[in-house]
Amino acid sequence: MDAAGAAAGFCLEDYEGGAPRWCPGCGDLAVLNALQRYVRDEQLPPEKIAVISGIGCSSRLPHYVKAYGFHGLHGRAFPVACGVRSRRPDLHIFVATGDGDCCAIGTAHWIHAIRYNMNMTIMLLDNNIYGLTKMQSSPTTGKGHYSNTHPGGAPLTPINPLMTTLSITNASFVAQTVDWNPPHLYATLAAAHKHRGTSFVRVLQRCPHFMSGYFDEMQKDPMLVRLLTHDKGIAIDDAVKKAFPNRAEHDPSDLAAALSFAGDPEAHPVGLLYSNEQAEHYDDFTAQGLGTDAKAKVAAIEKELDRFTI
Amino acid sequence: MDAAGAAAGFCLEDYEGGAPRWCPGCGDLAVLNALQRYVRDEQLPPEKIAVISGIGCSSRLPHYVKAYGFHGLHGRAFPVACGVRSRRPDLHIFVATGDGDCCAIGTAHWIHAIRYNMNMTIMLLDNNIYGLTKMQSSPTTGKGHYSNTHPGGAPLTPINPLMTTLSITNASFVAQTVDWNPPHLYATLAAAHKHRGTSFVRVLQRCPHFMSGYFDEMQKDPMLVRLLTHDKGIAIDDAVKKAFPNRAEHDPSDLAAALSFAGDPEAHPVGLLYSNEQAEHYDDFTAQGLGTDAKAKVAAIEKELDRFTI
Amino acid sequence: MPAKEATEEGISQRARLAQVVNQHIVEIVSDSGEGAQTCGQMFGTISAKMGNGVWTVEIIPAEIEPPFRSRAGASGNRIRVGKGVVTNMGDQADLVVAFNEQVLYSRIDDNAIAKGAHILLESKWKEDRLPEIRAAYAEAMKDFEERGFIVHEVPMEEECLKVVSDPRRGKNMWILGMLSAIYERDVSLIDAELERKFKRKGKDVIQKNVDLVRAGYDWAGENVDLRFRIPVAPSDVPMVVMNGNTAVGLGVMAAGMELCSMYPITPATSASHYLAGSFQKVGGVVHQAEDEIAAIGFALGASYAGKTPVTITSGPGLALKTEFIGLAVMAELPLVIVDVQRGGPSTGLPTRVEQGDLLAALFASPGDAPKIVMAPATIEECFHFMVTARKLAESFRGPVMVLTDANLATGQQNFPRPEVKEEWIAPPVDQSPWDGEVRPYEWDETTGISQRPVPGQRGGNYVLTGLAHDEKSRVAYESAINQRAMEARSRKLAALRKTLKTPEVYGDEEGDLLVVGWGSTLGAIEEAVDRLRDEGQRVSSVHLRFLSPLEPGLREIFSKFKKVMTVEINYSDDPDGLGDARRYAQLAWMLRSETLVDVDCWSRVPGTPLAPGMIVDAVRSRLNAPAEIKRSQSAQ
Amino acid sequence: MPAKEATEEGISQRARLAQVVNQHIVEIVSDSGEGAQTCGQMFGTISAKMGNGVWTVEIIPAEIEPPFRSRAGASGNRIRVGKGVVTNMGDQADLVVAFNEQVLYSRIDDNAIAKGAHILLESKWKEDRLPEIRAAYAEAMKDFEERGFIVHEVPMEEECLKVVSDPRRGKNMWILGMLSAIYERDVSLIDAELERKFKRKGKDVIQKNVDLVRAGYDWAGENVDLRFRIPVAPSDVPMVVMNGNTAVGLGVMAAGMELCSMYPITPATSASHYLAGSFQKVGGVVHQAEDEIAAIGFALGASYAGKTPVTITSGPGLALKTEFIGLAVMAELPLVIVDVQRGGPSTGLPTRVEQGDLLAALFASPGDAPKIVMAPATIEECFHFMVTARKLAESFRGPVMVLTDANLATGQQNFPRPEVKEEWIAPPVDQSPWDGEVRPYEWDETTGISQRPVPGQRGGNYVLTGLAHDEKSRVAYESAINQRAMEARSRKLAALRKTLKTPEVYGDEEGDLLVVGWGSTLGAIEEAVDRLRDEGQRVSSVHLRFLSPLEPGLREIFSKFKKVMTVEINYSDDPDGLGDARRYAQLAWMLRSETLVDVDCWSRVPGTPLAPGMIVDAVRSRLNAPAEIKRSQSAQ
Ligand SMILES: Cc1ncc(C[n+]2csc(CCOP(=O)(O)OP(=O)(O)O)c2C)c(N)n1
Ligand SMILES: Cc1ncc(C[n+]2csc(CCOP(=O)(O)OP(=O)(O)O)c2C)c(N)n1
Ligand code: SF4
Ligand code: SF4
Ligand SMILES: [Mg+2]
Ligand SMILES: [Mg+2]
Repeated sequence: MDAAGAAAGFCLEDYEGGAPRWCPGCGDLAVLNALQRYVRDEQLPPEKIAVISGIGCSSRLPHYVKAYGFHGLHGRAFPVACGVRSRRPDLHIFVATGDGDCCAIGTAHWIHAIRYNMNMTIMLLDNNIYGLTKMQSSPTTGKGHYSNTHPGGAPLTPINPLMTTLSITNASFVAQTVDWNPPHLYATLAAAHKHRGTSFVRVLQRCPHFMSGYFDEMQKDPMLVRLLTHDKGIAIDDAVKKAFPNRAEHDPSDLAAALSFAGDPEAHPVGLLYSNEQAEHYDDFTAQGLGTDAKAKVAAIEKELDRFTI
Repeated sequence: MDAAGAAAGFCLEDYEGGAPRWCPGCGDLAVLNALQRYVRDEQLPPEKIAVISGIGCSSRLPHYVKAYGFHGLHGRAFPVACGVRSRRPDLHIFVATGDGDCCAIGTAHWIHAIRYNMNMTIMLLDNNIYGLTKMQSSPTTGKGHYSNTHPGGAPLTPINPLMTTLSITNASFVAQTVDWNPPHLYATLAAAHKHRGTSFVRVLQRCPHFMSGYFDEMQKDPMLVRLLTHDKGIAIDDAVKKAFPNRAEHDPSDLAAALSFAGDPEAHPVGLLYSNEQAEHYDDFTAQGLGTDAKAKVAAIEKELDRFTI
Repeated sequence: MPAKEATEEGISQRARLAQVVNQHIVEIVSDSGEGAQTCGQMFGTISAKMGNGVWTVEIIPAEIEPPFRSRAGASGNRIRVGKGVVTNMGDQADLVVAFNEQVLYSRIDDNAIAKGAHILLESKWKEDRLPEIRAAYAEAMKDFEERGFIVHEVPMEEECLKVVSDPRRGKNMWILGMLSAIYERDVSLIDAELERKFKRKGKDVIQKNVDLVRAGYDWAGENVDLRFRIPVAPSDVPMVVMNGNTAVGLGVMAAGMELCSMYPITPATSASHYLAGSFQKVGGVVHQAEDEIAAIGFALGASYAGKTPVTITSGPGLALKTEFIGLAVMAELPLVIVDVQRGGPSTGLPTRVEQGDLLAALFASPGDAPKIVMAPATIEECFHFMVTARKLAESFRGPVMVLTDANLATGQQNFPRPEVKEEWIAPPVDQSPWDGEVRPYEWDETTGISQRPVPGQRGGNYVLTGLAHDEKSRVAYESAINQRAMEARSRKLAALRKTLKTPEVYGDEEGDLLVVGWGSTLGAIEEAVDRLRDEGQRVSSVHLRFLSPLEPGLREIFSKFKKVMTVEINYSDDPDGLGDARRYAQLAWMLRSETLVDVDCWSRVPGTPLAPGMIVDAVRSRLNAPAEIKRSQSAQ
Repeated sequence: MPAKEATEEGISQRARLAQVVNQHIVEIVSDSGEGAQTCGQMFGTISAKMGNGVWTVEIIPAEIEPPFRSRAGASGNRIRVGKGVVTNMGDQADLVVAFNEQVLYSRIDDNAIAKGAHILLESKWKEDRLPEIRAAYAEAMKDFEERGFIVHEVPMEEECLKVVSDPRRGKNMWILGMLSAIYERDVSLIDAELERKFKRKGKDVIQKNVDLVRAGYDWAGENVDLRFRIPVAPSDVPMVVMNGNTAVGLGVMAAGMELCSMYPITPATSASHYLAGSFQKVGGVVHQAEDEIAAIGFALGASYAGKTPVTITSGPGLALKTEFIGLAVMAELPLVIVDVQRGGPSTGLPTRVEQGDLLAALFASPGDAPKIVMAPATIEECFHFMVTARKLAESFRGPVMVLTDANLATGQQNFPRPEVKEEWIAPPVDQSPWDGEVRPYEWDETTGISQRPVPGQRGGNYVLTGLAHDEKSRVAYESAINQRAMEARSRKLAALRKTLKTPEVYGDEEGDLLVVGWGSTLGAIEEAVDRLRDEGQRVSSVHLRFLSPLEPGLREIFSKFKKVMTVEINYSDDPDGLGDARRYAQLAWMLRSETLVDVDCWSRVPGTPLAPGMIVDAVRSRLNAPAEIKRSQSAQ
């Protein structure tokens, strides 16, 4: 694929920003790579890409993509992305967020961004911890797990971002993948980008620095992960199939089944849980009147002024 | 019941604060009345009651209850209530919030309060509109409905607060009732208060001032409402039964069924959707060490200081 | 039509009695929902049409539907009508129409009614079926007399019933008619207004209202002896009349902005309501966000993408936007923020006026976050400042705060119709290739200004960040880079200040006392100055529109006066007894630092606009105060 | 043991060479994760134990795991060791241990190393298998020489390999041993420290570390000719050593607070980490909220319920708490807010020091929101101010802001062990019946103070609200009530101010120049004043702990100096060329307004603490500056 991409115009380097400054082995790197390869394969013009993030290790991602980027405030990537989208239907918007960024401080915006269903791809890099601030519990940290804010162990069972996302009216694309399976990661991002609306992709992401070995069990015991397959789902090849022997056929238009896979305590679902092309797009509302020229505007304002003229 | 209550000590008047200043016919009044009757019937000492709210018409409720009250900031009733609870297991906490207060600006706290599952009763007075600020759309306003911010009609299908609440790990009590059926309202508040943990009660609440006739159809066409019945559910008498001819038996420990009732586009569920006594209580964590006396504290601090003494 | 003839005759007869006044203040108060507000607004509009200056103030109850016949429930309008331009709400009312005696008490409590004022009071309560109401009415009548009001009992309901069956829905129009007779208003103008207002509701509704107006007019023609004539001077340029929130909304459109991203909050929301209804016609959209943080975040997203937006809010909402405002300064994102100030702190007095957010506007964001802060002083300026604000936000690349307040927001005034210019409209987003040589923060050495690439511009890509960064927007931790970047952002204010003019002094350029004001108090302050000068006092005033940077030359101006004091609608300790512990009003505090002049202040937080008379009294008492003991001091 | 004997002999020989110095600055820098920080901290601790004053500063890389051998990656510690009390990080380092030459460059870039400093450099790179590394090393060696450093090549890894198999996990202890020889530290103290530190990890780990320390000590004994002797003066009172965040955490406990409600943010979080580990032992709990708004809301809930809590944050978090802080002022809820200031604006420099939040602390909340703001100047004060803050929050019934900064937060210093008193501990929540006669906001006429009922107190029930309210906490819209309530809240600051003492001048009470500072700069400023006075300059300083209300008597103090200037770690325009457009440093700006003295300022935002030498230079240049043209001016 690399060769093909290069021949067509933009090559991988055209999407490479500053040298990534993540720890060795950090799962964020896999996501960055998949994203760069995908946009190269799709030959998206770099100037038409906006990568938007909050604050966190994961939110450093825009700095490493050679494109327009917005590395904003902790928890606030979604409103910014929605605002960019509101008057710019021409841009490709990718959002990088962390489990603290999205599921703690960003909760309100997460819920509402899903509801708005504006065209963008959300990548939740969920390492189950606060990385950048050095190992505090996040809402997805496992119960009893040691952290700097909970040296006695996190007191609560983690929230389930998939279930909560699925529960939001207008959710239109909900998928899960893992950083340690690049082909599935790539295929998931591809499907997400091609979907019109807000695609929510949760990536289980390893943080070797603070959560060393945390996902080992999942990587070792294939029964802990369940690959969801369907011809309306994420495209998978044999290698992916082989990596996930525990598989289930799941029609992504079935919300009830999606909720039950998402909530299954036995196995983490990987694949497309839900997709709905019919969901409403708030960008249809916000893009109204785009391109009205100055003359037309002045004329309309004059009419408005007439209403107040005495 | 009134007579019995009065004989026992506290009478209704002992719970009556300032004269309610809601519009005539406002559904908030029914909730206030049910609450006052319930605490009177239970003979809860007024000084042991804390009624906490955000900002909105509905959030004026604490002013009308003669008890301790906290009429705080828009969207922020939940953290305040959790904070009160954190070190005061002895208080009875009731939270009054509106659909804007809870489901818009308060979204993050709503999600996390449900997760904390601290002992309190939440009353979401959902009139599907911003009342106090004069008729702007809320996240629960019906699609296409006229409002001052959406004179062309609200652009999106409303969110479903029941489904979203149900989707949160650790949700422990989720019910819905309507302001126009006082016995069911009362019974629901009673069950909610008796449940240990966070009880989330959504009250469909009429706002005659800005949403005149909005719930008429539901009131008229009995098929639009479905009463959930179960002996682990909300206690109902014959009058309630009669008012809701469309009924379904629903075991509140069945989350999947709860989700499907909550999401059913045909009929609004009324009754107890979900209850789980096993959910973890974050107040068990926050109340640690309560009552440690000054001597013990000083001794422990001295030990801490030893660690830094050179 | 005999009725009409009778009317005209009655009028012409009584017209001879008309007392000529330069201005009059009329209030109409009712229970909430009885329509006093509409009545008052229309009275203001037709007065403006006839060529009077007007200023209207809403009288808003605290609750949506307060109990009827209650002091807390007073709802209505105050209309000040004058010979020339009217710049403020004035002092006490000269004439009040009250739907019941209790709502009148609310105005009496607020000290809003002049001794000797004419009170036109609904008389039906006299014969109410409830004895307590009859008693309350009778008692009030006695009390009103003792207070020196001239009460005219008016059988409003009775008269309306002759025209319509439900008098609660028509009394206001009947009163409008009555007032038109008393003030010699041209009723045909009312017809036109009604035509326009009820166009959608159909002919019958229009006719019913016309009839009510006529009935009130006729009744007054025959039964009321009062006549006031306020000389008119029809304008030779087209005039508009509107409130400040509408002016802001229109200004947003005239600036060519295309997005208003907001969350509802009183008293700002009505600006968004206006925009929500009209913005689409000019290709714009209102986004109601899930909260204020999301509102400004969304706005900044649009700004980053090339469309400078506006976000409109009030105190509590501003507090929530604090963090994002810091980002807008740091990352240099153009944005217009309108803060319609209300009573604070915290939830405070949501519907009432205050000028309490000045220091928060300047300093709320942690770290050094220099930004432009402006305050329109009139409703007309509410419009024009939006056009300026968008331009400044873009040329100086950052947030511009525009501070209005509840007084401007809900007050109505007439002013010359703006001539909208095509060059006011923001140009389309530049999508031409970017000159790769130009760095995204290539700060000009002296002005700190740099050019901004916009997504879509090939070769312009950069990663915006709120972290400390260099000219390439690369995260940087080096001391020198941080110092340089902070300096660049600060320089922009100095650069703007260079372009600002020294403000003009109203009155003589030297004297005993200079009043300094900002924002909505302009009219009241200048009227107070006029009155004081008429008394022979050597008083002048100066009014600031730019608060950050401050307009230049203030020290010079101040040096020509024995005493300088600000007049503001915010809290300050009165001087007595507190010595150095005294806390100053917000502008006063800034000006002391800026000029090192011992600027005094008089400020109040009544929740109402300041009346010129209050200012006159305050200035007079400071003029008479013994020389200050505390003197300004320079280092030795 | 022959090894030990050899060591002692070596030492006694070389001890004769020891150079006696009053203070020395040592830096240890490595790639992140190599343990230079632990090494430095232990070196500081044992120095303190021996009776030296110490001040340690963390050298923190920007990333969690930056690339190795990179300038951005320098991680480590600076330890200033002195004869008496050491109050600040000092100027340039005298001796540096570097794990590679690249991290050293990071310190050179920061201008942190003195010309003539001794550099003890890991020599293994000389023979690295990668030619580019060998080249870089060789080049650096040449360069270091040119820069005037005295480089000692040390085969650290090689020597460690003699003791352990993985030298990356032991080099730091070996270096600690080496430094102990050079500075004549008592190695048995290290043993004790290791014992304590690795208690949980077991004997083997302890022994391995002991061996490494001994090996380094011995090696230096035989191979390094440097010996520095810093006279010790063991304290006769028990001493503690800790950083400011730990001191805050301990102070929270000593104040008897039971709840820390927080959201993680650098550089504040480590205070919560400390508390999370220790709070349960004193019956307290740390709540990690979903965001900063929830954190302060939760805290205020607990406060309302009778338990005054603390919330700890930094700039961006403070911005989010703005609205709730306004409520705490309005509803008079006791709360301690610690803001550990970092570089701003916006996300800024998260790990670095700044004093940029002063004006935000005072003015961020819209409306008039008077609150108490204090700033500890030492790590010891970080502890004690928490006790004071809780008391003030309760007696003055409102939020108390405590401003520390990244310098205090992560710096370590030794100070007398506090004697914790039972009366510091907050009493249990009062649950006795409430005297129904006392209103919940019965504001004292002169102090504005009122008594607060707490849920559970029979008869005390009231409904707290952020709306304007009367003494009964009833929502009120009347002008007079609003004015009165605002006055009451304002009076509390005046009342507190009356109890404050005039700050003491450091140095003579009159002179040519007075430096005014606040917060963490105390030590550096006073050291600079000492040096300037030693030069014969007539310079003094004064340091403020209370910023709101300001301590009294400043005008008096300032009047005795020809020039007054603040020294702050925040942004201000330098005076040159800007004229009146110059923007002042935050305290300077406040003091100008407060005193009307033409207070000048010198401030910088290097992201590092200010070194005394920088201050000396700045003051010197201001002393030499031509007389200011702009003079303070009084109104005529
Ligand atoms: C308003 C605000 N609060 C807190 C912080 C500090 N902070 C930065 S990143 C972060 C959490 C990071 O966790 P996560 O979102 O899971 O990202 P990760 O580093 O794990 O990728 C926090 C609390 C901040 N920068 N701004
Ligand atoms: C921070 C902040 N933003 C906005 C407001 C204005 N505000 C007050 S109540 C309200 C919405 C009320 O709607 P809801 O919560 O549904 O309550 P209701 O009045 O319908 O009962 C808003 C937007 C505010 N007080 N504070
Ligand atoms: S701390 Fe964890 S998440 Fe952050 S860069 Fe390192 S490995 Fe990745
Ligand atoms: S506006 Fe609606 S919700 Fe508010 S008090 Fe009136 S009826 Fe009730
Ligand atoms: Mg994370
Ligand atoms: Mg509502």
